Amino acid sequence: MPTALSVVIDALPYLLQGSLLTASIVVAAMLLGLVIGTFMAVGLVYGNKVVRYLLTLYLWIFRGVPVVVLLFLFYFGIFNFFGLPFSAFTAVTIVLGMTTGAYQANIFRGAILSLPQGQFKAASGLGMTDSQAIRCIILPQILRISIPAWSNEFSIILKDSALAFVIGAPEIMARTQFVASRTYQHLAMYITAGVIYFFLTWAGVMALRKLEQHVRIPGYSYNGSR
Amino acid sequence: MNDKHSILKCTNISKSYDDQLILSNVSVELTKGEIKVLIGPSGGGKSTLLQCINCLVIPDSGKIVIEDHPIHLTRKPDLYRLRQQVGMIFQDFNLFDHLTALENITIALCKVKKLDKPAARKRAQIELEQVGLADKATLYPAQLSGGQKQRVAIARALAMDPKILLLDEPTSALDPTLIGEVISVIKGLADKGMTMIMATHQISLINNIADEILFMEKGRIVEQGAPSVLLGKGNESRSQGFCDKLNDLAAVEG
Amino acid sequence: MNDKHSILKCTNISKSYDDQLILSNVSVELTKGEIKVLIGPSGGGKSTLLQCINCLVIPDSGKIVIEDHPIHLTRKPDLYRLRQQVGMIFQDFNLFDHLTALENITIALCKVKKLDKPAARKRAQIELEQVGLADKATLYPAQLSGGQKQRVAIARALAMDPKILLLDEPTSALDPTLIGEVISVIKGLADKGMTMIMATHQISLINNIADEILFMEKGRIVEQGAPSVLLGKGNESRSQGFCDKLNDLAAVEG
Amino acid sequence: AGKLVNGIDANFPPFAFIDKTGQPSGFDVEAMDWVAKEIGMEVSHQPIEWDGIITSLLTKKIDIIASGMSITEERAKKVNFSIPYWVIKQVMVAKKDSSLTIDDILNGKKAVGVQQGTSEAKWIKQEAAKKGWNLKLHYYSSAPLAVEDVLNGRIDAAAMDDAPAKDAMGKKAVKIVGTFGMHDEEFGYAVRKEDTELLKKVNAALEKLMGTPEWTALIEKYELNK
Amino acid sequence: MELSPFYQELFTSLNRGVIMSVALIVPSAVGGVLIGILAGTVRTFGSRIGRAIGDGYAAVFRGTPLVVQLFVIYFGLPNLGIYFTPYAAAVTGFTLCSGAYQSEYIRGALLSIKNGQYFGAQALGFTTFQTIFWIIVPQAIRRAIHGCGNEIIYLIKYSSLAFIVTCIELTGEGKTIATEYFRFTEVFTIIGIYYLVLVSLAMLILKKIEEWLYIPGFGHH
Ligand SMILES: Nc1ncnc2c1ncn2[C@@H]1O[C@H](COP(=O)(O)OP(=O)(O)OP(=O)(O)O)[C@@H](O)[C@H]1O
Ligand SMILES: Nc1ncnc2c1ncn2[C@@H]1O[C@H](COP(=O)(O)OP(=O)(O)OP(=O)(O)O)[C@@H](O)[C@H]1O
Ligand SMILES: [Mg+2]
Ligand SMILES: [Mg+2]
Repeated sequence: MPTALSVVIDALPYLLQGSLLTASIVVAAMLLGLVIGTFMAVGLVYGNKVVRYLLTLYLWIFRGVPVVVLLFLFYFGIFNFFGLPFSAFTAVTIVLGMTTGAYQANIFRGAILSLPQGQFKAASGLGMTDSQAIRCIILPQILRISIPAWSNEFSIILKDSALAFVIGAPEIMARTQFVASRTYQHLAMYITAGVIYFFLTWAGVMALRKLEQHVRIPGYSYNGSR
Repeated sequence: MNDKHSILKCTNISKSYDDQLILSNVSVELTKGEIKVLIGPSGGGKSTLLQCINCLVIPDSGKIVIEDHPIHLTRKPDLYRLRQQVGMIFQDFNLFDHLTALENITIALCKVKKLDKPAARKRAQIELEQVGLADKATLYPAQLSGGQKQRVAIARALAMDPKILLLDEPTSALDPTLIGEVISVIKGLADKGMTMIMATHQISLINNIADEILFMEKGRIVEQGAPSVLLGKGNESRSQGFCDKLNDLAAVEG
Repeated sequence: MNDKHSILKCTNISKSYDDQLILSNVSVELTKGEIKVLIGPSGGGKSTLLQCINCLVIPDSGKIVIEDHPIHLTRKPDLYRLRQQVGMIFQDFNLFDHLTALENITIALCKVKKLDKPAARKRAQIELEQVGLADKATLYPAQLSGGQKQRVAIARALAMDPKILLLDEPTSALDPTLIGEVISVIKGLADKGMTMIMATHQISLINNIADEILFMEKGRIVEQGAPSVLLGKGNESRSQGFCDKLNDLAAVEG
Repeated sequence: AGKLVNGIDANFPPFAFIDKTGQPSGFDVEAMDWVAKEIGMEVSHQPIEWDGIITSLLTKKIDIIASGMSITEERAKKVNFSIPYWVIKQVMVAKKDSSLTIDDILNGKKAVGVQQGTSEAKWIKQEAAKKGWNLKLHYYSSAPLAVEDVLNGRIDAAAMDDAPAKDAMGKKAVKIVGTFGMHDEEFGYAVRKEDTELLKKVNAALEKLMGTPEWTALIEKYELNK
Repeated sequence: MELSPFYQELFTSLNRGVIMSVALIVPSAVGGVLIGILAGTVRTFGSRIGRAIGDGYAAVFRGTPLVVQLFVIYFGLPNLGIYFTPYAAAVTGFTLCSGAYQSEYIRGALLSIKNGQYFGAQALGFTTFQTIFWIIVPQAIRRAIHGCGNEIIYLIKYSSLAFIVTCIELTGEGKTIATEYFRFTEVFTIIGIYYLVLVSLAMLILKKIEEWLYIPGFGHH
């Protein structure tokens, strides 16, 4: 009977391959979410009634429905219906991106609302158009403020990416189960997966810390970075 | 140039928020080089009026004509053009917190006036020198004192070559020890003939530079006249109580 | 009671932050009913000194004696006792934002003085009346004007029956139109014989109630004396430039 | 030559699992390789979450399921099955040193683990109600986890297919107590209803394979008859 | 209206599952908030050791997937002689994980309280503990309420992971039916609607709590 340790050591390269898949899903989904979230936040704050109503509906659905369900609906339902030939990887990335986009929109909206109104007024007062004011004055400030909340979102999506296997993209968690089912070393394998996730989270959070310090401006004491 | 010809003419400006009338049929006219001061109790509508003049708040009705060009209140490009010609200074400065003093000035020059970077920097440097802050160009707003922030805000507005300057209580967020520097910059502008309309209760500004005082209460201009008249001893009008208080405060300060 | 006997005695207070000496060997003594005013340029250490007196900032060295009881700077209970006897008013009020005006006063009475609820409410009501805010008892800080907030802060400090009141620029965060009400409350306290030490540049306070002015610069008291002497025309000392500026400002205000 | 994608449940050793090198492996995988070769097609094996496996087949993400799937009426409404290739018995598994008999387990107020959603889970529940067995059912997300809890002592026995039970015996201190009266089940390959051509070829190849010595060798290799 | 046997069975199971879900979510949400407040406060104001412990707790429970945490609690701890029932294991795991996230929101909120509030209380003679407990925390909770609400909504959706520890709730019941009939798409769509209702309900309750805690000057813009 192989020992727990030898099983873990044997499985490590296989799991680490999976973490590459996990990492690329997370990075792609977070970036997609960033784009969606930014546009949505601007729409939610500055848009007209119809835009705000539609975006709120989007927020409600994507925050209210579990990601597994969304994944099923999009991968087997909507993408299929429109004949979109997305691979499992693309599909997961899009669904996770759209989900985190909703959460990020909420984060950014909060940040925009927390900016003093004067910032927008001052920009308008100088003759900037609304879109110039948003691009040059509002977004650079709120993206900075949002980094800590964004890092929370990152660690959540990192773990949500395990759902990729539901549609056949075997990332860390799925691989962990495969090895455990074959070797019956469940506990050791799950702990190993936990450690890998822990380091992935840690690496991401540290990178964001660095970014946060890099773009820091005197006079802000952003939460969570004393 | 005909100095008596009005540079800005606002007629019958009205504005309400949630059924509450904040401004009712207010008219203001400015000729080149003229300086008007708005005074009156808190909530009287001074800030709202100033923001209506450059359409940061769009009036519900009324007409705005700048240098004989009427402004369409519903046409965005018209508003952008208006705001380029009317500079504004806020009570709490509203510098862009993520940009240095210099960048605060260049960003509008680049984006709005479409200057190229070097030209914008040159112009910004000149304006900073004018307000005595050439050496603070690379500091962020959080690293400046209140008086310095307000002076950057003034430099930023002036860099756009405005025809008119609106000032909304430019000194009231400042420590008593910092007010002096801002007052002297404003006085300098007055000396150079800048057309201005400002809300302030700073007696020294009112006494020394105002051509006319407008007393606002409950959304109307209830009284207007030269400082000597309104603040004079014999004034028996509606604004009397308020003006007495202003005079008292000045006396206490002395 | 012997009025000449000192009620508070701080000796050789020093404090540095990150190797930077902010206060160096500052000594202050107060007798009952005495009022001292701290003036001086920004960053001179006025706020730090006031906060050292009630140990909000623990001095690196020095001695504090209140009513002949020396305070052990390292013993928490001693500090809590000291702070109960020394009230403090801050520039930006520091009212508890989640409590109403009344609760702001009762919470300290209940938690620190261990009064029961009804007794605390009664006392708080009395203090609010004293500062003319009996009708605002149920409002939250966000619903009060600056002047009203500062008056609640004063009432809150007074409810603790302090022996001494420390005031750190109590009017400088207020709009010019709101300063008056706070000044008159402070003057009222002076008339009643409250012992106070305050940092302020409000000329009317300095001229009318100060027994002595302490001029602070770079962490030291470089000059002290009666207002008439320090602010008088013939003053040729180190503080001259600053006092002239204060006088100028007052003149400008007139 | 056409290409076939075979969807497998890689948590089902010895029929389908991921081997040490990270490659799909198992009795069904090797058999399918032989069948594909026989009908002149290339086959790849795609591990996929069991929950989504039939939907994946129907939406053409995969073309065939050769992965220990029992032929049931419900499934047959959606897909077509090949000829049965294996008969599976349902057994009870208990600790190696346990002295429990099948009767003890069914009528001795024992705790019994099953994988949720399986046919044995449904059958035991129905029969227990009919015959008045007083056992208590615990539902697990996979059979190996039920075995894990047999060892932990939370449950007294686990009901499962005999093949994975034998697999577990080789790796953990458990034994098979015996069958408990449930009807046998048959495994078959599943294909889409419209792929009648494919089904014909697969059936022919499968029939041929079952007559060759390779088939017995495979059974030997994966210890299905031990 | 007569439902087909499939739907009859489905809805009976889902209704049973939703009760279990609520039984899991409510104590975990409440426990998570309480632990979050405690851990967040310790992580901000605690002693060096307290902070280290709090930060370690938050790092582990935010850094590892909930599945792994549940697995270790349920299948791992028996190795140490600690046996949790499925329900207890699920609630423990959810509470600890949620508490870690909540502590982060609370910490952020605590840091956003201006230190003037702290000084104001100290100057009146409050002890440090009194200051934190009576002045700082009540304000921070009001600031953090949006974040905490988000976390509770996440918790509702994560509660489906209870199936790992054999605790069968909404998703688990649905999956059982779905595997029996192999009708995943329909079942999951209906489960999605159940969750949407649960989440909307939670949002409603959170809004009520928010209104109940509302004080002029906090939260609302
Ligand atoms: N965005 C808004 N929505 C609703 N009411 C508003 C808004 N802005 C201003 N008001 C109201 O309009 C009135 C006039 O406000 P305004 O700021 O113009 O007064 P003010 O004369 O500048 O007072 P102050 O001296 O305090 O600055 C006030 O009663 C204020 O409450
Ligand atoms: N917590 C701190 N850490 C480091 N330096 C500090 C701290 N608090 C105050 N200082 C420094 O101590 C010096 C004195 O500050 P203080 O606030 O006492 O001056 P002040 O005389 O009250 O000035 P002002 O008139 O601007 O209030 C300043 O240089 C300030 O930067
Ligand atoms: Mg105003
Ligand atoms: Mg100070």
